[in-house]
Amino acid sequence: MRDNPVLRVVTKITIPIILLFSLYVQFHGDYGPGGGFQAGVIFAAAFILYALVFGTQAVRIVVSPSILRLLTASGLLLFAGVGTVTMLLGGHYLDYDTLAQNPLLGQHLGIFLVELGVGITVAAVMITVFLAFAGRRD
Amino acid sequence: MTLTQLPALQVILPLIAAPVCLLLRSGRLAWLLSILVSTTALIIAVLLLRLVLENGTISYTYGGWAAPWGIEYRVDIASAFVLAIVAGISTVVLLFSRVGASWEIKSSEQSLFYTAYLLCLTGLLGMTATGDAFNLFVFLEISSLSSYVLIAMGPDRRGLTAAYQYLIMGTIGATFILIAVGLLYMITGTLNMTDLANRLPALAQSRTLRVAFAFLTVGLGLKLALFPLHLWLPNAYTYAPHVVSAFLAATATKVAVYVLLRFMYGVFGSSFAFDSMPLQFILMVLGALAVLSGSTVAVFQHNIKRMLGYSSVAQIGYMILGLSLASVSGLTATLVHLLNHALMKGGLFLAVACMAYQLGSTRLADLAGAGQRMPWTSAAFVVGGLSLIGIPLTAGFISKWMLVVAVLETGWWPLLIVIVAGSLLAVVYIWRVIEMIYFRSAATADGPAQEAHWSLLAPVWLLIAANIYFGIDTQWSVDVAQLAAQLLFGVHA
Amino acid sequence: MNELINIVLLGLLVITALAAIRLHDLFAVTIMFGIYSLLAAAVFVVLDAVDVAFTEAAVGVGISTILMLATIGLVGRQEKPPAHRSLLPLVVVAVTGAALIYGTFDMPHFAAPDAPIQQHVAPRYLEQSPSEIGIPNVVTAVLASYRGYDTLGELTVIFTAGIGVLALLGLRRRRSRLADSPEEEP
Amino acid sequence: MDMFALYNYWVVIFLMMTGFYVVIASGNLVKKIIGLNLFQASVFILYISMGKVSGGAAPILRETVQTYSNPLPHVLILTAIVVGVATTALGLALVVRIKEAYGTTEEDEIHSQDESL
Repeated sequence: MRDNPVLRVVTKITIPIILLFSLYVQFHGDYGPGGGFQAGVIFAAAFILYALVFGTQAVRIVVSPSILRLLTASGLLLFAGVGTVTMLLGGHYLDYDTLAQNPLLGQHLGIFLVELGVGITVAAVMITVFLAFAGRRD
Repeated sequence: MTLTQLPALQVILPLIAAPVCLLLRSGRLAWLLSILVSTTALIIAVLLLRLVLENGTISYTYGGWAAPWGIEYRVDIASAFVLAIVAGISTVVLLFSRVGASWEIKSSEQSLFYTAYLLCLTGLLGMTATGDAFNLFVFLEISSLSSYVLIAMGPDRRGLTAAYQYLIMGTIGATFILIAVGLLYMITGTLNMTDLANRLPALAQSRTLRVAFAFLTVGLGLKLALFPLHLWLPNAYTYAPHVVSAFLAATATKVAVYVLLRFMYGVFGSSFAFDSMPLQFILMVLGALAVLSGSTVAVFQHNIKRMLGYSSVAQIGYMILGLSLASVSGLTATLVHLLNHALMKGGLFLAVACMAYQLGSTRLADLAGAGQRMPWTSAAFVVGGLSLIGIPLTAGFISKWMLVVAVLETGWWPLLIVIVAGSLLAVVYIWRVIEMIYFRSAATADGPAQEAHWSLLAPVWLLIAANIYFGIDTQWSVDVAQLAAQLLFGVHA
Repeated sequence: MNELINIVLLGLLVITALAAIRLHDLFAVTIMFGIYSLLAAAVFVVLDAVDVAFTEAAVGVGISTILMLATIGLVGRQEKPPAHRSLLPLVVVAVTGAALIYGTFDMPHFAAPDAPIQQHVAPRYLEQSPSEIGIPNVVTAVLASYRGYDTLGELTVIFTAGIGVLALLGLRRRRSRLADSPEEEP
Repeated sequence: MDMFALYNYWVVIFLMMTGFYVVIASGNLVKKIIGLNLFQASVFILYISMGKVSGGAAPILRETVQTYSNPLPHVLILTAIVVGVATTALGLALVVRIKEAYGTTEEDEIHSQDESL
């Protein structure tokens, strides 16, 4: 499959579009369908496509196992961290109202960060899982 | 301020520690973090228990959104009691695993192991504390998925099939619970357990409610290994790493029992559960069958861990019997046995782990002569076994006694035969082990197998000592269980 | 019109599910599952659940199907036909299904606006979220704020799965030969 | 009309049961996992069905729309979908390891191998 020039070219054109779309889904989830989870899956799909066409080794060069591990943990830490911050600011866990003077602004900020955390961990886990399965072939 | 945040901290702390643990490269550091977090969780649980005993039930709303719009944690005496059991057992097992897990788990996988362990702790604590039916499902899945991982980390390939079998049955159970929660939501419009409890009495005649009740019971029955839905349990306990067997045997099924009784008494209400539905009959029959069949099968096992697994099926039967009596005394017996069984099974599995490390096997035949070579471990096993049988001055006696009292009080005296028969069978299977370790000499005395390291023995004896302590000084455990049972009953009295 | 589409889609779902039972080629079963997910996503659109449809399409048709194909690539695509047919599963399924059907008779009717589910809890999300959260997508508002803690739990579940796959399969194994696409093998 | 009022649920129940049947009747480890997915996907349809309001629209607030479908089941099912894929990934990883350890993914063959030990 790696020798097929059409596939290679099309993949190289498509991947930036997929990545861009995932960012749109990530940050437009407040207004339309979508959010961190869907964005994370789509983001991972770009890497999976890349792995299918150029091989998993090529993906490992872009994201090494230790980076994936770091990202997997950091998304969850970001989400849980937002909750901890709201707790330290005197609110209940995940009470975004405390994040800014204006409760609405606080909600927006909280939801933005939380969705970002979801997106990061989901993308990292999906890529990890795919690479783990693909790497199992003898 | 901090005190009001305790219910959240109880669950959030291990949850945050899990991703941190993943990033730690060294197994030793991961262990250190885990034990710190688990000890803190234990302190929080004890504080919570004191708080609820003094001031009554605590409600905590996530995101500051009032229930039923937001998610509520509801800690009452019963849940604080279970939280303390889970956090306590987790801490003792972690004390044990500093050395134990380093022998069982590859050093490259240790931080993954402790991450999964913390996640399992998170899930179990979350299931206990939550007051929201859907949130329960989410934390149930956290604890389930992490326990599949922990079981699959066992050295034997059969750990993989045991984990797979558990995954299939566990997911069927979780899906049944999901269906039940959906049906409850459909007819009431709420997911909050307290809100559900207020709205369900008006719907007592609804056929949809009956089906929801049935699905919830079956789903939780799969999780708590209620006979005949226990098929996953013996394999899972046998082939998991020894520390994992100890942790899961002492906590996972207990939490599921607690969730069942919380739904029966705190959500559906005892009048619906026992008057409109034939629950009493079903639970009584299944509980009795669990005691008899679990104990009988245990007698014929050649693997000591599998024997303890079947014994767990029987012990869960006792808890279900107490639950089925639909009386404060029966419920008290169940809650006391929740604690006592956690202490005895935790201690027994850890003692077996010591033998397995020193002798290299958990087959009964390979333990011959262990009494001379490992006197302290063997003695611990004997005391734990006596507690399992229900000999006076051990914790096991107290829970059996309370169950007998409850049975007599409610007039279901045929159950006495079941309880006595279960104890007699326990004498038989514990005796088989005692005979093997004290009265047979080792077939192959190769190598000077000797007593386990003190850092392994200390946690074992901690749990065994607790068995004796709670067998003599019953004031605390029985009082708390009784208060908790009264509170659970009072909801719909 | 919507009802008609719904009926047709549900009919197709039934056909696909039955096909999945009958087939013994796991590759075909997986494709059936992919189709099933896609149809389910279409049902979700008809039932106004656009966010869920999006997710089902990405997860069911995408990730789950890819993982299944990858697994089949590793373990083989042929299911051994059962040596003996047991009646027990059929009985269990029939009893479970009958219980659920029994339960439907007291259910609020499909799409009824006066069902309890539309009267309690949910109206507040629709009415108050503009002033309390201030974003138009109510699903996101509930997901991330009102029931944000569930979402934290959900993320923890995904995290657990990641840990589990790392523990079971690992990432460290370097191969001299680059891995091919998993679809090619079957 | 009364028949139609519940028809939707009956079909969904049938779908759930086909998935459930695949899980408990199949002897192949991969097919069991696929069955679980079918079972759960059907439960998702049950949830989404109960949130539908006739004449309602997707719960994304707009000036022009008065009636919306219930957003809460959507939120719950988003969570459940994620839980489902997590279970699938873990289950399939176990299947891969089992295949490596036993050389088969048929339940009865695995069973007979363990018996002979």
